[in-house]
Amino acid sequence: VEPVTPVYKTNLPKEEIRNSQFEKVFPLHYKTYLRNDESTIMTEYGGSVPYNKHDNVNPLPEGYKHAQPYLKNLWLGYPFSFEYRAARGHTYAVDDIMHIDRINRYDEKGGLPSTCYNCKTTMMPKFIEEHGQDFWAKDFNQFRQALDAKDHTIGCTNCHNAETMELQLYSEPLKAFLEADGRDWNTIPRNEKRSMMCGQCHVEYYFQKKEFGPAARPVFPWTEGLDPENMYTYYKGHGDSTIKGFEGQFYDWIHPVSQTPMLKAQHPEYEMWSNGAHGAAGVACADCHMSYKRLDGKKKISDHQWTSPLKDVNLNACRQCHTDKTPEYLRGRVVDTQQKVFDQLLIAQEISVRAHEAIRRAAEYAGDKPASYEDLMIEAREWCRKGQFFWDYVSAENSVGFHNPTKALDTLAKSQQYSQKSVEAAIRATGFAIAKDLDGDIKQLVPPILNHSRELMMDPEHMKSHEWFKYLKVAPKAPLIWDGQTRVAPAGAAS
Amino acid sequence: VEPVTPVYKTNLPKEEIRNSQFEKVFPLHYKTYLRNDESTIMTEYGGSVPYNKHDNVNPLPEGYKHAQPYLKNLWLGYPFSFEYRAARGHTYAVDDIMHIDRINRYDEKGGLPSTCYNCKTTMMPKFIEEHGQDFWAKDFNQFRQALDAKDHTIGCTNCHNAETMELQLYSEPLKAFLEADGRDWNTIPRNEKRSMMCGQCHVEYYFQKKEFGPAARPVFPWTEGLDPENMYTYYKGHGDSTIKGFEGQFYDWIHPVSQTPMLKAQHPEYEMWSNGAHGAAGVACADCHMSYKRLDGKKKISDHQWTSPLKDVNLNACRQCHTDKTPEYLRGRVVDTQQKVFDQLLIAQEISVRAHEAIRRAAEYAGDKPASYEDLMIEAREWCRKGQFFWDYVSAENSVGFHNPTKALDTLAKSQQYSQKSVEAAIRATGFAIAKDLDGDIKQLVPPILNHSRELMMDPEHMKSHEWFKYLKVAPKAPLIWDGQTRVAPAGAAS
Amino acid sequence: MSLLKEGQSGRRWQAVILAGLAGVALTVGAGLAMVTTDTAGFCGGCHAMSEAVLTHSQSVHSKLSCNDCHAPHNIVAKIPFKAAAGTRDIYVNTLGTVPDLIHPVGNTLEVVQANCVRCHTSTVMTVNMDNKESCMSCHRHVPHTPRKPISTRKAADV
Ligand code: HEC
Ligand code: HEC
Ligand code: HEC
Ligand code: HEC
Ligand code: HEC
Ligand code: HEC
Ligand code: HEC
Ligand code: HEC
Ligand code: HEC
Ligand code: HEC
Ligand code: HEC
Ligand code: HEC
Ligand code: HEC
Ligand code: HEC
Ligand SMILES: [Ca+2]
Ligand SMILES: [Ca+2]
Repeated sequence: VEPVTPVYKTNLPKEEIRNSQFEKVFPLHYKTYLRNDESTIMTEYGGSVPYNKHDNVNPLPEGYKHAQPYLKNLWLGYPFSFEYRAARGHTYAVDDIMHIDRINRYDEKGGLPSTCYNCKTTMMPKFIEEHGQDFWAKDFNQFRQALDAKDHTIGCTNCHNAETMELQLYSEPLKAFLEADGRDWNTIPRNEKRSMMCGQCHVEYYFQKKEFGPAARPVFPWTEGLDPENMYTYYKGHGDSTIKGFEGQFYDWIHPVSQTPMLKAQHPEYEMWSNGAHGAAGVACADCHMSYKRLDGKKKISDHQWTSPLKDVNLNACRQCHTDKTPEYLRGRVVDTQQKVFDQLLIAQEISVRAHEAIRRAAEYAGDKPASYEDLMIEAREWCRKGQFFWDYVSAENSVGFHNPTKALDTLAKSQQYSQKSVEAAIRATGFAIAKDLDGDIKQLVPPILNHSRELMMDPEHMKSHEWFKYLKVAPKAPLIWDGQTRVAPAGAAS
Repeated sequence: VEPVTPVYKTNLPKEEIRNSQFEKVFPLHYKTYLRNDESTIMTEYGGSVPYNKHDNVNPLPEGYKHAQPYLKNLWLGYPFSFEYRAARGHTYAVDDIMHIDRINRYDEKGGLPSTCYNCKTTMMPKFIEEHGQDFWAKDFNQFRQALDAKDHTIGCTNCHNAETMELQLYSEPLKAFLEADGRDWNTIPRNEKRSMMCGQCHVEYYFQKKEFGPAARPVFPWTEGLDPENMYTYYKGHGDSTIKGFEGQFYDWIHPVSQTPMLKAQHPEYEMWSNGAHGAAGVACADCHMSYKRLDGKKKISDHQWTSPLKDVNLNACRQCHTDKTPEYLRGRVVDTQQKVFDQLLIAQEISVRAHEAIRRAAEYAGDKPASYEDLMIEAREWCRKGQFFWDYVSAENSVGFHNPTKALDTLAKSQQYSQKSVEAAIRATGFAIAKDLDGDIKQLVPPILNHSRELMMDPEHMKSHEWFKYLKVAPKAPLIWDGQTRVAPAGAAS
Repeated sequence: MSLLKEGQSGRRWQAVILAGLAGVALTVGAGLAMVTTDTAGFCGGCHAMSEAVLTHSQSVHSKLSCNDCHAPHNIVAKIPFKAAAGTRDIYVNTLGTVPDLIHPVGNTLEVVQANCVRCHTSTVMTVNMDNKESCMSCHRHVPHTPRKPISTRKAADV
């Protein structure tokens, strides 16, 4: 016999999606839920301050010592190069997406599809009900004012049935995956559900191309498996590329410097965890991130503050299982692993930058070229794409390797090898002519881009501040239209 | 009730070192001890068949699918290039060292010091008693007939006091280290002793240079710490090198192809384990490799067959602690880790070969050289030395990473980076002239040396079979003098 | 960490005084009570003990009563031990704050360890039993299977 989660009768309507409505029914749970507002405590590698993840120069809250300086270089030409911050609590999800510079707030069109809403709000069932599968491809800005930043941010109904509080899927892409996989929610063991709730969002995804179904629908690239190699294989199909050597492949954007069709990995926590020491042993996300608390001193409830378990000095979450270990010991094990992973991450990142630079120089090389030049350039771009995706699988994952130390380190070693092969193929493509120019410290060769944003993109002076910016067009001046959910410029202000 | 620790009175004399004498006193233990003779069972990456560790071509018992083909290249000029096999049981230790081609059996002088005996026999106290600290530097062959292959192979008194069976150190280098570290054997907790018994031999060591104490005495390079970086720092001192750029550093031999002063790592099991998930948690070597058995159906005894715990289909050793897991699950976890580690090992190995080749070509380069040529060549050799040592730390360790998955993978990533830097420095030293020649598949550039031995070294034809052999001298023809412990040629037969 | 511990033991001391009478009544009342108060049924009557009861019921030792392990076997030592432990458990449960994580405290591990040895003497007397901190260093599953996924041993309280 296994313990069973209690079921409730909330007396709330089935369609209820406002978080506030659950406070009266579950005051204790709600109290822990509100603790997601905490956004100042840091741990060595994690924590809740939303600093800029590329800024290793400025102190908190703007930057942090363990930041990766080349993010803006690696994502150039893609919205992620404008702004990417460390995650904080679920209660900020709507607020943060409304302010993020990845979505264009200087234009009527945000430039990103409404797909983004899928993982930020309880509104999804309503959106889908109203717009059906056309919803995804609609412009993000169209719905800015459709939701309430607090009442509709990630909350109860993202995981629970409003009437009974049973665990329930709301996420369209996870539902679709399970269905295709022939799995029925009702027969999935409770222990797996305790992780799948998070697997609704903390996963790699992409926007579906219209050739394969509703345009811009979020899809999890999982049919080949959850490891980076599997996803890379998956992305060899499922696309509409007509680029020579990459026909039919999926890509998120073309890197303007190296003209490489790139992939962006996003928060593959579920995938990373799945075959690590804990995931394989059946230790669920909720075991560590929602461990039981007794708020009234008596009854256990699942802690609904989803944050780093290391914020707790006692590491109680861990010591439910590791009863024989001290908090200091356990913290030491985590940080030791993270340090190894982060150091390798920095190295992988640099080789990836070198790959783009090598391809750029090879593409611009005017001297004699070998007969195989075209093939070598395709090869260089393919390794560059692969090396960066493998780096990103670990970089975008939020545990800095702890969820799966061996997979993280193995993936980074591979990333380094692939990116190095890219550099070598590019050099080969010029008959070794550029070998010399490419040699040397990457920081000299390609300095990190420390500042970049949609606004700076409109500034011709800024656009002269880095060699790589010449592959971007200066954007036409435009006023800010959206400050979060508030329209600050009249309709039609943008050209 | 306090648990009562058994104490024994064996009625054997304190000086007893013959294994056979313990059979009557401990028949059950002796029975398990004799099982060390088992030498045919393999696991996926480990097991007890003493195949040639470079031979991935021939089937067992000569070779094995998971062998590293470049070992003879990487150790060229050093006895390890003649013969290096997978380890088997302790009962073979004397027999195997008597037959190994690392020691010259074609000359009165074995060419290696008697230091080797330190980890093969119970005879050491006697040897030291008779010869004092002069023992180490004496030639190995001088003692070939001094010991009995079975009665004096690794046995009871390597770990036990013959009168009381208390755990006891015999190993000179470990005693010396503990003393320098200010630790007293009697105050060391038993749990630590359960690993230190193995730490007497399953460790990295080197032959001391006479400037630092008795010549050829075995020393563990541990004063800076047990990680590869620490040992590398240690070896920057403690040597007598006069090579420019390496003054005062320790080296085991000079690689003839790249003229690099090299380090050889040997079986750092203790060091690898020490800060892994198990070692850090206090799980001792004996817990996994000597787990209790109940031979007479009731009482537990420590199993004295030291071998792979994976040979047991039930993985009982593991399941004393991981009771909730199936043998299949646990085996899967081990092999998954080992596969990742072994794949990275193969890659690190290849880059290391490329480094030697790059330095060779740079050294022979006749064209224009940059002003910094000499410095760059030193740099190339330093990275080559470091890259190969880091590779060897994992390669020579016998668990294929399982004893410490994160350290193993991290060390291999570093090895790859260092060796790559070596290649780059060598290329730089030629003003990039050799970049082109060095490009391409390493197997074409430098084929693996599949056959090599002291006997083949005497064969001028063989010595023409690989490009790299030209850096070795053909050895003068000489007859075999020693077949194990039997002299097969009269004294003076060798020139 | 240490601060917290102090706070807790402070409360416990209070507990012995405050709830002393109740405890004594419960634990040394009669011979019958002596047996009843050893059983899983009695211990499990308390909510805070439900996880331990559940995992115990799944273990090889399910036929044992809790106090076969958790109280000294020697009756002279057992009575005061039970009085103190029982009093504390009851006090904390009714008047105090049940901690998020219940850890063995005081001499619990020693008491349990002695009981292991008591039953299993013949199995263990041939090896060195001071080679680990306790039997549980190896027999980590005995009897509360702490490394099993939490959903197989815990749920929120209704
Ligand atoms: C064995 C415990 C454990 C499990 C199981 C686990 N995590 Fe974590 N998680 C951690 C630790 C420890 C960290 C690192 C926190 C830090 O560095 O401060 C972490 C970090 C994170 C972070 C980043 C938090 C931050 O502070 O930046 C996220 C997001 C996350 N985990 C989500 C998940 C998801 C989703 C799952 C399941 C698919 C999961 N975790 C499973 C222990 C766990
Ligand atoms: C499949 C689920 C999913 C989709 C689709 C998704 N996100 Fe997220 N998003 C997450 C998760 C999980 C996090 C927290 C982990 C992290 O930050 O890596 C997050 C974090 C964020 C953050 C805060 C940290 C940061 O990245 O700066 C912003 C802003 C954000 N997302 C914007 C977007 C936008 C814009 C889109 C659409 C292009 C989008 N999200 C699509 C799941 C998703
Ligand atoms: C991100 C997913 C998620 C969100 C959002 C969420 N929960 Fe939960 N909730 C869970 C999980 C997982 C469990 C554990 C279920 C189990 O173990 O069977 C749980 C359990 C519960 C329980 C059962 C008792 C307990 O404590 O385990 C209640 C009641 C509950 N949640 C209320 C709420 C309320 C109220 C909100 C909104 C304020 C909310 N939940 C938001 C994931 C979520
Ligand atoms: C509906 C989508 C969604 C679901 C479901 C979800 N998350 Fe999140 N999670 C997010 C987003 C988005 C953020 C980032 C919010 C931000 O930074 O504005 C986030 C942030 C986090 C953080 C970082 C908080 C911090 O303090 O730094 C953790 C940890 C986390 N989630 C864990 C979980 C766990 C565990 C589950 C399942 C029990 C889960 N999440 C379920 C979308 C989701
Ligand atoms: C529900 C049980 C459970 C929880 C909660 C849990 N662990 Fe574990 N932990 C395990 C299991 C199971 C293993 C695998 C080895 C084993 O079977 O003991 C493991 C292994 C480990 C290891 C060794 C493997 C590695 O990756 O290095 C570390 C370190 C570790 N856990 C730390 C933590 C920390 C830190 C936390 C809290 C953030 C935590 N654990 C939470 C059950 C758990
Ligand atoms: C947690 C269990 C565990 C501990 C502790 C442990 N080992 Fe191992 N050891 C293993 C496993 C598993 C293997 C891999 C065997 C295989 O691949 O077949 C192994 C392999 C080995 C091998 C190679 C055996 C072979 O078949 O090739 C040696 C030698 C060894 N260990 C010695 C040691 C020493 C010395 C220590 C302590 C310093 C130690 N081990 C600690 C489990 C352990
Ligand atoms: C500090 C202890 C130590 C010293 C000194 C030592 N060995 Fe070993 N030797 C070991 C251990 C431990 C193994 C088993 C693990 C392995 O094979 O890696 C081993 C294995 C061997 C083997 C069997 C496998 C193989 O390597 O082919 C031979 C032969 C051998 N040693 C010869 C020698 C010789 C010759 C010397 C002197 C140059 C020597 N040993 C010095 C500890 C030592
Ligand atoms: C390589 C080291 C080593 C060698 C060789 C060795 N032992 Fe042991 N022996 C140990 C260790 C470690 C223990 C466990 C001691 C403990 O836990 O306190 C042990 C324990 C014992 C015990 C105590 C009871 C038990 O089973 O734990 C006896 C008796 C014993 N060994 C006999 C022998 C005999 C007889 C031989 C020779 C045939 C021998 N040993 C060779 C390492 C060794
Ligand atoms: C006196 C030195 C010495 C000591 C002490 C020692 N070993 Fe060894 N061990 C060796 C040598 C040498 C070999 C290789 C013998 C051969 O291949 O001929 C070896 C081989 C092994 C093997 C490989 C056996 C196989 O089946 O492949 C294992 C496993 C092992 N030892 C474990 C241990 C453990 C565990 C301990 C401590 C309890 C220990 N050893 C103590 C020297 C030692
Ligand atoms: C160093 C590890 C270790 C320690 C400490 C240890 N044991 Fe064991 N124990 C084992 C192993 C391994 C076995 C399995 C022996 C077998 O079945 O061949 C075992 C077997 C047993 C068994 C028999 C199990 C069966 O299958 O029937 C009992 C009972 C037992 N131990 C009790 C104890 C007690 C009581 C203590 C503390 C005094 C203790 N053990 C300490 C490792 C340990
Ligand atoms: C004496 C106890 C003990 C023995 C014996 C033991 N383990 Fe462990 N194992 C642990 C501990 C302690 C951890 C660290 C995590 C934790 O605290 O649970 C661990 C962690 C692990 C992990 C997760 C960490 C990793 O490296 O991936 C695996 C897998 C594992 N053990 C497998 C094995 C196998 C296989 C064996 C037998 C060859 C074995 N263990 C023997 C106690 C033990
Ligand atoms: C076979 C011996 C044994 C029996 C029977 C037993 N326990 Fe335990 N108990 C232990 C051991 C051993 C520990 C310490 C576990 C540890 O170190 O993690 C413990 C710990 C505990 C703890 C502290 C919390 C924890 O999980 O560590 C509680 C509460 C507990 N037991 C209650 C009970 C109850 C109630 C019963 C009867 C239903 C019971 N025990 C039966 C051996 C036993
Ligand atoms: C009235 C409710 C109640 C009953 C009945 C009860 N317990 Fe407890 N027990 C608790 C509470 C509450 C705690 C937590 C105390 C703390 O940690 O401050 C606890 C803690 C424990 C602990 C961990 C602390 C320690 O002493 O090591 C053990 C073991 C334990 N109980 C065993 C038992 C056993 C055995 C019985 C039956 C004889 C029992 N309990 C009956 C409520 C109870
Ligand atoms: C009152 C007597 C008693 C006490 C106290 C006791 N045991 Fe047992 N134990 C038994 C009996 C009877 C069995 C056989 C159960 C069966 O096979 O049904 C057993 C079985 C075992 C086994 C083998 C079964 C398995 O799979 O693990 C181990 C190991 C063990 N006990 C360890 C311990 C440890 C450790 C303790 C202390 C924490 C302990 N025992 C306390 C009576 C006891
Ligand atoms: Ca993606
Ligand atoms: Ca060495």
